[in-house]
Amino acid sequence: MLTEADLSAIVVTLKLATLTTLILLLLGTPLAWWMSRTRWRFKFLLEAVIALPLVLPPTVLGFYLLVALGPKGPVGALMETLGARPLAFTFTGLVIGSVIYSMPFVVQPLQDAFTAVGRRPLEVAATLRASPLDRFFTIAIPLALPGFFTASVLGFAHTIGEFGVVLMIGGNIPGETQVLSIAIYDHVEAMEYAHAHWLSGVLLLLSFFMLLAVYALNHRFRVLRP
Amino acid sequence: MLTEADLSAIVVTLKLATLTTLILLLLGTPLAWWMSRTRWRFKFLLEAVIALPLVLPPTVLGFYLLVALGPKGPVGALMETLGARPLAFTFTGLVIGSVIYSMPFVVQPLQDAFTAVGRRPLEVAATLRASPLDRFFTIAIPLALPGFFTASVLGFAHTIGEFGVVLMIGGNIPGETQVLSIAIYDHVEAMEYAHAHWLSGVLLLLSFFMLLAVYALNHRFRVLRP
Amino acid sequence: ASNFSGALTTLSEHFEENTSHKVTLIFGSTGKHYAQIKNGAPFDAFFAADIHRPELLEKEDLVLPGSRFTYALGKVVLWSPKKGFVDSKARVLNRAEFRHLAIANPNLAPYGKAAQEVLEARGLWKSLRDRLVRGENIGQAFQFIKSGNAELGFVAYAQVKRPNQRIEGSFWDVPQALYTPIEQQAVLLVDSEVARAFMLFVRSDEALKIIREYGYDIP
Amino acid sequence: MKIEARFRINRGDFRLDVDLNLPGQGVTAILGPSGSGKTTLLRAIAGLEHYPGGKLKVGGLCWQEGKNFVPPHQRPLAYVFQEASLFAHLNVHRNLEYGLKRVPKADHKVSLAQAISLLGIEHLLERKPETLSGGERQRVAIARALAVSPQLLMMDEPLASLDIKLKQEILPYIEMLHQKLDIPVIYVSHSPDEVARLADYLVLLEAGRVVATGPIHEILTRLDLPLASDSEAAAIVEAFVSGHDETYHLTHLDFAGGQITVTRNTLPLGSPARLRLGARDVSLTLEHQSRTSILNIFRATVDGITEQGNAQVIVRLLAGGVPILSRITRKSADELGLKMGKPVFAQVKSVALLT
Amino acid sequence: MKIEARFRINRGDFRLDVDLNLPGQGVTAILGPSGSGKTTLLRAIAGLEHYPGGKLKVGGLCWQEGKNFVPPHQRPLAYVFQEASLFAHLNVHRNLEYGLKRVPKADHKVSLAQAISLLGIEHLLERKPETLSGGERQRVAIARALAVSPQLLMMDEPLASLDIKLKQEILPYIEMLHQKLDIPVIYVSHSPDEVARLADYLVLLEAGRVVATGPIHEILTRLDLPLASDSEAAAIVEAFVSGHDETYHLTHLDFAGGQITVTRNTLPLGSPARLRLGARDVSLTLEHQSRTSILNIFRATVDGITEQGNAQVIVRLLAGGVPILSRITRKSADELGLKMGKPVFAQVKSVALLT
Ligand SMILES: Nc1ncnc2c1ncn2[C@@H]1O[C@H](COP(=O)(O)OP(=O)(O)OP(=O)(O)O)[C@@H](O)[C@H]1O
Ligand SMILES: Nc1ncnc2c1ncn2[C@@H]1O[C@H](COP(=O)(O)OP(=O)(O)OP(=O)(O)O)[C@@H](O)[C@H]1O
Ligand SMILES: [Mg+2]
Ligand SMILES: [Mg+2]
Repeated sequence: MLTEADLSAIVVTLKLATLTTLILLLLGTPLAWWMSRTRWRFKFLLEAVIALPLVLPPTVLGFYLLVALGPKGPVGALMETLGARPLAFTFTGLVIGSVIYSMPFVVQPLQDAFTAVGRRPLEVAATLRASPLDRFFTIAIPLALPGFFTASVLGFAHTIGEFGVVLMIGGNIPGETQVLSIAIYDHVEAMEYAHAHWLSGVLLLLSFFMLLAVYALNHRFRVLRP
Repeated sequence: MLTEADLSAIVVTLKLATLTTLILLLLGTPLAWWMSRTRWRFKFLLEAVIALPLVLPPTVLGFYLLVALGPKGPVGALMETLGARPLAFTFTGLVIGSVIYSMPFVVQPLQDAFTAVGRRPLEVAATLRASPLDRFFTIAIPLALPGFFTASVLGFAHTIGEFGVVLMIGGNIPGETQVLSIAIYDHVEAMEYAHAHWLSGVLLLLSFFMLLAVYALNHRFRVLRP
Repeated sequence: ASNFSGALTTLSEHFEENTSHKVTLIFGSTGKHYAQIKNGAPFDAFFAADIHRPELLEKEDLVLPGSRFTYALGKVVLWSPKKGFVDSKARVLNRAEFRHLAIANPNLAPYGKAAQEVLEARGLWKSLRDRLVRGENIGQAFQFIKSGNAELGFVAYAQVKRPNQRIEGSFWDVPQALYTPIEQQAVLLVDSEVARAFMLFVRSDEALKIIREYGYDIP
Repeated sequence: MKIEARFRINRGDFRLDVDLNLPGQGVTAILGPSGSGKTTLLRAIAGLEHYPGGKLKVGGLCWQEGKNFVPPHQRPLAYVFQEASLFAHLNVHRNLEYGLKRVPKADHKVSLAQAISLLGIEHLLERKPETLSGGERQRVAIARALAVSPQLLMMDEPLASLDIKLKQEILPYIEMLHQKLDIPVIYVSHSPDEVARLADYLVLLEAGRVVATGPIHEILTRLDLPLASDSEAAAIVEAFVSGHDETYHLTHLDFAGGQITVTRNTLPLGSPARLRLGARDVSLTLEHQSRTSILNIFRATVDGITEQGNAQVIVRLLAGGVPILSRITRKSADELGLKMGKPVFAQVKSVALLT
Repeated sequence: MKIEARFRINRGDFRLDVDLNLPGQGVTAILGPSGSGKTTLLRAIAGLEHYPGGKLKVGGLCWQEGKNFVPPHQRPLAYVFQEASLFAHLNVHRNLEYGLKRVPKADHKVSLAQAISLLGIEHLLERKPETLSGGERQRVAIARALAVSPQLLMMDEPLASLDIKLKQEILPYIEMLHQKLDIPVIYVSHSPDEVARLADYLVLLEAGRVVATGPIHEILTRLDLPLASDSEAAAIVEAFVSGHDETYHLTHLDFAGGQITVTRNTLPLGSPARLRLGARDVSLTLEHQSRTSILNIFRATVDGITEQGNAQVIVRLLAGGVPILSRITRKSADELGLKMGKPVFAQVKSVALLT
């Protein structure tokens, strides 16, 4: 029922969403942590900048990224001088675009969760010999788990549904940058509605079960507060 | 510098984003509250359903909404029997589409924030004669303010940048359903890059200052935890 | 051009059968592809929905000189899925007994431009303005109508005419005189054997027959 | 007015099973070791948790029975929680007002200003809770609870984090509450000291079961209960003012067994008063001694003796029929030849006036 | 070993200004009313807050001076917080292990099993903190702090929410800690009682300033300090075991002023011991009395008298040069004709052995 192209789109999509989410968590966690602790006066500037990519229509953001990553753009030119492959129309390029686009969905919930942890548990851990890094991993992160969960779900789902940026800087190349969302879009555009419905159904079911699993799991890890 | 069409697109965009955010907060708050309190076994099913619209590419979601709202779709048919105007290509339709699409960005952070409030403050309020509704408004909401803030920023910014759904069910009617994101997109597609840059710049600046104001304000309202 | 996707798919299938070469088709809007090609997209050939973009690329030295040619002429129809709604003179336009008329965005899509010209020619462009709903491309205009949200609209003949099938509903075959011909042009972007072969194939009699079956005129 | 409470509560391994009949006035203390179910009981009474099958009647009104369950905010009570419970988003003043604003003006009996000054928190009104010290937080919580003019005041170890001086200022106020305003108080405490000072009625809890319950003066002097063996064991004696000594600033009080002298107070002649006689403050002699700093000496007969450890005994005495306790060494008991019915002189070093 | 601490801290209106020299062994108690800066001082010592300009040396090591600031996790201390502080995501057992796992095996001196059984929390090990009662939480927090085998133990009112019985079990263990393991303890308390029982050294704090500091037996009996007027005022007396009375299960101890008899203990003959003599337990007579339940009677001379209120006086006595306190009524003082240098007999009703 699923064509080879569909299958490869599914694989690319899952790869992209997983990788993007992981990178977002890796980048977003220290950033959110720092923002939840700092008393830096101009923090709000940074917060606004992080939220900014959100307001651009994805295709337009994609366009600017394309220009930036293209051989004439600043990043592309830099890559060229370094002798690296240009990033546009590559999977790597997609990942970069998705990361930028989904950043606020990950950073904001994490920052809120870290703020809700409060100072006390970390102070207690400090008096129990835990170094800052140690208490970050053994106290702050476990207590902020609900935030990580929200961040991952929003980041992952948003990347799966993401479309404009990916279409623009990915170039819709099957097996490399054609993701499921674009494949469905193509079918709709080509008026192959049956195929589009079918693919949407697959995507929805797949996502639904993944979300189910994640949410069911999540209930185990919620920390109760009195 | 801004054409009349641009201005009207800005107005429609702000109206749409504001209205969508308000509706989302109105709907999302009780929903998130209920989900943060209930011990219903199948809550995770509902949670997954709410997050689901996220994974569909916006244009495809828009397509399905279009079908649903059309005279042959369930919603459209219902509207017809009720003698109401069909919703496609109307501002109201846009709002509905945006609300569905941005729902998880609002519900998830709110639910996390409500969970973090814990039971204790509400119990205390109950012994101080506050009815459930009273303590919801005077205790739960103020203590969950950071979550409201995150929810509003994500919901608002996401609606501003939103594009696929709006394009699909809006029909790009100037003054009614043409939003800024579509206007910029059109300029890019039409290779009117200068105009696109200019509009993007306006959108970014506008959003940046709004975000700045909101973030700066937010610092006043954060509740400190020991 | 996404409107040509059905025809192009069939073409490439025939080509692959004949030559055992593999063709990868990437559909998208002409504007997007133009931007991508300018920024280094790894495409071999470009089938646009208009003349404008291929010409621009030629000016910018991004195409193989002399490879530009018109592969199909688009035809515009005014279509409604309702039987008898559109008659052969399209009087429905003047009676204006509809809420929404779907067209493609005239700024972006040649079919939209053509629709505008038709309406202008009939002196209705101003009066119908409030009822126009505009799709990003001709595909969306078609979806507006197909889903019943717009009662009728200007679409590509290729969209309503499927090979070996009758057209559903009612339509007005817009006289060519009312709009500038929609020339769809293609260019080669790299000098490759296979790409050349494909371009040659597209111009073969076998291909032209297919293109015609999909509802296009041929140059 | 009376409080009837019957609860069967299971939480994990712990099981609370109580059937209580508490007086509807005065201070009822709930005393029990850590984990014995004191907080659980209080929460059930406040309605913070709904345990089906429970029954609760307060002053004729039914708060819980069968399907009937009055939600906590409709129960006219106040609750001082065991742990910090200020609203983090409100400053002290708005914390204090929170309950006050929700009570009809007609029901206001306790003045907020008075509560504030009593608890010494005037200078904290504009502060946010996170800047307060532990004791300051608790004081604000007490004032906030008082401000709702409750018809039943419940306090879960409210004074644990306060210093003695503050305690001594707050305790009389709590007593006053139930005396002047007739507000019954349910008071959880670990401290037999505090309890003896404050309570009229006592519930002894252990591992979820009621070990003893009754008026405080009965419970305190029962040799079969752990209270009499406590290092802070004491007897409560009801007396009345029989005279004041202006020179030495003393007040004499008479009870059935004799006279007791305490620091001068302002009670009018003839008014009733409660006295606390600590077991370790009562020594026994066979003869009436003079030339001693001990002012309070009266006759008593031995009514019971129980050993406390190997070295000490608790002697229950009757002085004019009133039970009092004395803790002395077994050696002294032997030397004095104490036995049931033997007449002795009780010397009381210090007496606390409770009223 | 010594602890030198100098801090100047401003927080809003509050100002803490201390310059302390604390002994590096034994228990140092910090006593002061609510809001006097006790917690602030402890947090500064633990390094939980970095107040620039402060100076802190512990046992020769510099923890803070100028730019030098050792972060809290590198200070070999343990801290029992004033308020609940268990990790909500870990069960009791993993809470207890948390610090333990982070201390090198070689430094383990306190056995976790022992701490667990002492605090009576064996049955709670698998539980999550939110299911514990207030006292249970605090006990787990104490055990967790002990388990890191600290070189300095800081406790912020750790026993406030515990009942007397538990307190009496835990206190000796804390004493043992500093005696056997030579772990100095800094102990914040409101309770002069607890302090007298536990502390060797005392810091009296008031509104952010040190009112008095010194060895406990000196501070407690100074008539110019508020402690001597406290209702729990007491003197600490150093004595040594001079004999055991097997029949009555008693132990006799000699000090410079005479003999004191307490409940039998297991101390060998000749070993030193500390005794607590509560001011209200000491009565005065002019003649040596017999046929009394009071065993401890010895000669003393009046060394000072100060009034407490209108009715009572605090008499400072010297018994063989050792200062002790007696609280009696002004009337008795007059009747006995007490004045500086007058010889009297001190009768001590009950004595607590602290060692
Ligand atoms: N941010 C602040 N602004 C103003 N005052 C503050 C701030 N933080 C603390 N204080 C004050 O500092 C004083 C000392 O607080 P600290 O917690 O050290 O008291 P404490 O002696 O531990 O009292 P308690 O016995 O009640 O716990 C308190 O009066 C408190 O109100
Ligand atoms: N969810 C639970 N699972 C198992 N045991 C529980 C649970 N919740 C409470 N308990 C137990 O119930 C008992 C009673 O708790 P409660 O809080 O009423 O004690 P308490 O008398 O107030 O003690 P404290 O003086 O320490 O505050 C405790 O032993 C506690 O461990
Ligand atoms: Mg409790
Ligand atoms: Mg404190």
